[in-house]
Amino acid sequence: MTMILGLYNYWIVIVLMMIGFYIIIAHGHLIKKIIGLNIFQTSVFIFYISVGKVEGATAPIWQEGILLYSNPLPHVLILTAIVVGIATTALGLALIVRIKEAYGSVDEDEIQSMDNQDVANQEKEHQQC
Amino acid sequence: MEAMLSLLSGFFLLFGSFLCLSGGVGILRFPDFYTRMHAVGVTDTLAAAMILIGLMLQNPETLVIIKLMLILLMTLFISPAASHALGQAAVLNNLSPLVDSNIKDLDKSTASGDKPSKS
Amino acid sequence: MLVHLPILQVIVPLIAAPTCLILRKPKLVWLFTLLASSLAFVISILLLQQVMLTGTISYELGGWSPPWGIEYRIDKLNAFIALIISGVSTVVLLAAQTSIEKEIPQEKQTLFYILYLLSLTGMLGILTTGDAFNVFVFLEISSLSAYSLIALGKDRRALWASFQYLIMGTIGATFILIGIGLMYQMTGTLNMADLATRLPEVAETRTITTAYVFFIVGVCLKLALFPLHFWLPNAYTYAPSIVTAFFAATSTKVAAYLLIRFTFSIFGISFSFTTLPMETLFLILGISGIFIASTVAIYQDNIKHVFAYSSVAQVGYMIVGFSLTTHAGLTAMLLHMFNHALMKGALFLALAAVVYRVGSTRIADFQGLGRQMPLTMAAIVVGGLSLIGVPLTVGFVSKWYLVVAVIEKGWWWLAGLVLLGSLLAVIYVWRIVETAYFKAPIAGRQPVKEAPMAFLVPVWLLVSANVYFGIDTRLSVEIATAAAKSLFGVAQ
Amino acid sequence: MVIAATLAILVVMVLAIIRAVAGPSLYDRILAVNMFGTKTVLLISLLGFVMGRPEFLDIAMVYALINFISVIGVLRLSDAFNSKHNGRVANPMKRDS
Amino acid sequence: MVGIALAVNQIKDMFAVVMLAGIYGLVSASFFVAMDAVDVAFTEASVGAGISTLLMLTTVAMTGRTEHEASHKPLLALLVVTVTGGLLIYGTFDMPYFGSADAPVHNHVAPRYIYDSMKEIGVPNMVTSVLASYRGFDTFGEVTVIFTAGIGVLALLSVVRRPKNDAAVEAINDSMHEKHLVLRVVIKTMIPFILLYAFYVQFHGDYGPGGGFQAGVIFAAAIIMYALLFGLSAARRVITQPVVQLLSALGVLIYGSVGFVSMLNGGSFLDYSVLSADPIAGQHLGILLIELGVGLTVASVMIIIFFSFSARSEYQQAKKGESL
Repeated sequence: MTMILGLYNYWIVIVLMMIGFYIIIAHGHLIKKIIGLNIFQTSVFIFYISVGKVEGATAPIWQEGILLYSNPLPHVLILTAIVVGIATTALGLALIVRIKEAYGSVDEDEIQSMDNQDVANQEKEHQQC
Repeated sequence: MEAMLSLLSGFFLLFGSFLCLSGGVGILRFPDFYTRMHAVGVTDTLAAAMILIGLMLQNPETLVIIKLMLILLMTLFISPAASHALGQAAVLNNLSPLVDSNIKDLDKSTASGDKPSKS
Repeated sequence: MLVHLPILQVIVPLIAAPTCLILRKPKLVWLFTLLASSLAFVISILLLQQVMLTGTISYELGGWSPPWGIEYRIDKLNAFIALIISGVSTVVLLAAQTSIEKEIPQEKQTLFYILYLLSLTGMLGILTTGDAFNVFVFLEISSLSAYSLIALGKDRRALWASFQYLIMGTIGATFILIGIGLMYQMTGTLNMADLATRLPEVAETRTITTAYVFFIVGVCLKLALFPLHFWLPNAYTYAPSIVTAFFAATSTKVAAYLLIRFTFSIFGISFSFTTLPMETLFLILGISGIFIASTVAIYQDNIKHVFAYSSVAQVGYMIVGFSLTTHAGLTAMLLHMFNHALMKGALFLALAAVVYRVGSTRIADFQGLGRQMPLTMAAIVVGGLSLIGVPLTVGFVSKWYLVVAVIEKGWWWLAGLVLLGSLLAVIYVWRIVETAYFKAPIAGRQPVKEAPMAFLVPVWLLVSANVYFGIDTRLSVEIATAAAKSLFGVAQ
Repeated sequence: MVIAATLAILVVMVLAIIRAVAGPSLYDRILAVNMFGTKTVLLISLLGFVMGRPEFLDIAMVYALINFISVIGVLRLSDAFNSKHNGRVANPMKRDS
Repeated sequence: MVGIALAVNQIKDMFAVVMLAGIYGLVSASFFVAMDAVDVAFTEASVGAGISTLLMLTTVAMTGRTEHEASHKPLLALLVVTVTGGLLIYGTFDMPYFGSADAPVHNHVAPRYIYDSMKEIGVPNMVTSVLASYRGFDTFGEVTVIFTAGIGVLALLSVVRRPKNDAAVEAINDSMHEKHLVLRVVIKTMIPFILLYAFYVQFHGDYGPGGGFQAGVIFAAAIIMYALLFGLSAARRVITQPVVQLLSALGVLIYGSVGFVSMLNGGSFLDYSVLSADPIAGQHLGILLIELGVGLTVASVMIIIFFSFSARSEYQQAKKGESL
């Protein structure tokens, strides 16, 4: 019982992570993949922050009379990680925009089949010459 | 004085919560977009104001009160503007309100507002 | 300034990158990039010298002693790999200007060099840092720039390849982040040396096992170890040629470094290989990587694809060396990292020259190139021989050490398999040689000229390095042995 | 009292999420998101008082701001979207205004 | 949150999904507040719920709204996910319990940050002192990451602007004016305050939540808001592309040069104590400068990213207009 109470927070985080992860793998829509990635990463952030929490403590901003603070280090790490996350998201979305322009689709399977088409076309071209 | 303040603050907070809840019920239970927007738009601003005032009366430091005032001001600016923009956008995109004759139309209109694209 | 060398190693290219944005003129930026990269190369030479003489160097960033502050920790292993990477980067850059001018539109060239520098920064940062979270940050710098560099390729498939790489890479990085988080949770520290001392206390816990697994899976995604290699072939094939040459020679090395660093110096051998059956798993993956990737390589029509799959196979060789968990095996792995960088750098750079002249790397377009571009094709042949492992090339040296290490362990069958893998390499290299030398040029095509000097010089620099280190093995072997020894020294 | 208000707001947030998930039209969702945003602002302010560190109202302010920006963004972009995909098909209301 | 995530999984309309993702960001930010991580909540609110939602919306608007039915079987994906999740759950069993104060995390490195940072750095916000000083190099890396992203997006999306397109775009903007009159007025009044607030966040980061990154985002948000309502070209007139690029480079350079100066003063890289005779004053100066660098880079990169996206979308529209 104590174990459940002590760890339930982590379990929820893990469930979230896995949903995000599932979205990344299972969905063909590229933007959805990026959103899944976001959810996945955010859940990892939540995990880190949970690690830094101390029961009964308060935010790590020094104030007269408060003795117990939560651990600031995970916060710092996650600040950095959030920035990394937004950077990745922005880049991924930029890629999606270009993919849409080039392929006219944002669906994984369609793009894949078009790719194979490309290869086949090249072969044909080559055989002609 | 102290008791008076806390009583007042409690009153404001409760009233704010009540408004909030009624807005929440409204957004969930009302039949179409415009009525829902009405429910939210009306209660939201006032609820926020009530709760913020209630917090101000909790007697914190000056800086905190100033910040609360700022938030209040911002809500007063933002909420109506957002509601306005939202309603306007809905009208401009032909989302028709639910009048009792056109229950059927509702499906159509929501479909037009929510139409999946072909590309 | 000598004290500051570890940090300068990373900071020089990092600061150079935004400066490029101010300089703007592509030609100027190229010179500047070249300068920064060669400076990094010089620094890495100096560092290696220093490390060989005095042992591990530690540099405290911000003046805070570890584990509170971030520490830079240079030992023989990472000094060695930093040398490889900055060296290859400099040589590749020599050819960059000519190649880029043709492959990338004018207004994006400056951005290209900036991204290139940032990517170099990221890799060097991963190598030199002694802090687990810092690894993640620099990993992201190098990968983000890598995604954009790959997407600059002309073909639209470059975009798709880059996107796939982005998804895979980010999953990998997030896994690494989870691994680091779990380690941090159990030990309360992020400093690598500190982690190494504090981990054994909690090594028995399930959490640490999970941390290790996540970290390794993340790294293997980046490493393109066999079942996780899907992103690599397309990314290498459709990226601008220079980028391919740079990444093929460097990026897997960095991931391999992370694998070694975390397995040996942080988790420790006893944990990695006795608590978990990692070596068997790696052995199986390595061997299957060699065979499957080589076989696939044989059936490819695009030479860039061929060599990309061969890269996956070469990663397999490294992993085999790694999984032996002996000193000799590790030496072989390090040597192979060094040698593979040399040969793949040379090969892909030569391909860049072909792209410059012919505009394609399909195997059919190679017909008759043996006579039209003799020097370039000769370079490809030497590189290919090295890939096979013919004596007098570097490929032979590392294969030799690998086989010796395997036999030392008494696994004769494995030695046989390694040699068999080389036979597969013979087949795909031979296909290229055959088309280039023994088939008549395509009728009706304008005869192409030999590649310009800007390509030939760096290509032949790398090729001669291939031959030189194949004959005079003292330097590379000495360093690799010392690095391997120091790793086992730390671990035991 | 503060805690009671917090609870009430939490309940409302759940209601808003239900509406956001259920839709049906795009504007319903935007409305729900907007409402959710304002409620979050209030929640954060209240949380500051619950935890006894009311200095953190800065965050609430940022929320209010960001919420507004995202609503504007959604509207603006959904407009662009609709006009793009409904093409130049006559849209009388739009012409009038 | 689980509910939202599941809904994201199910719903096919991308607009709805993006908005739910925005809510997800808000919820997680509230969670961060409850977990005492105010700085993180600050950032997550402005990034997860604000900027990234906006970017996603722009992308959705450019790529279309619906998702096709998944054709391939998600069984394999489910398997992978279950294995990973199972492994993670397995890993949790030996974890120290949530919130317990005697976990190793709280006893090894952290106490120095908590109890000595006031003495050593003199900044009440421990997150700021760890971020900017103890682990200042990580933050340098972070700035570089964001700079990389800016350059990457620029490399991917930048378009050569043709004057012909401008006219068409201008026309669209004019038609917008009447429609958005109310919003325009509201926003025009608000923008100065938002900018002021951004500066407050920037320089108050030592004492409360906030700092360069958050301030940069807020600053960028104000500009983005302006661009949304007054059209891109109007915003571009206020802040031109070369200037933003220059500023983003400048931010990184400021950060780097602080490091170099401390190196020249005899300390190691980013050792602020040597910047001034009094170490504490030196730390203050250093933190101030690097936060400035962070703020500059973040704001300008966010603006670059957003401008690139919307310029691309205008470019697409103009192209479509030509072809019609």
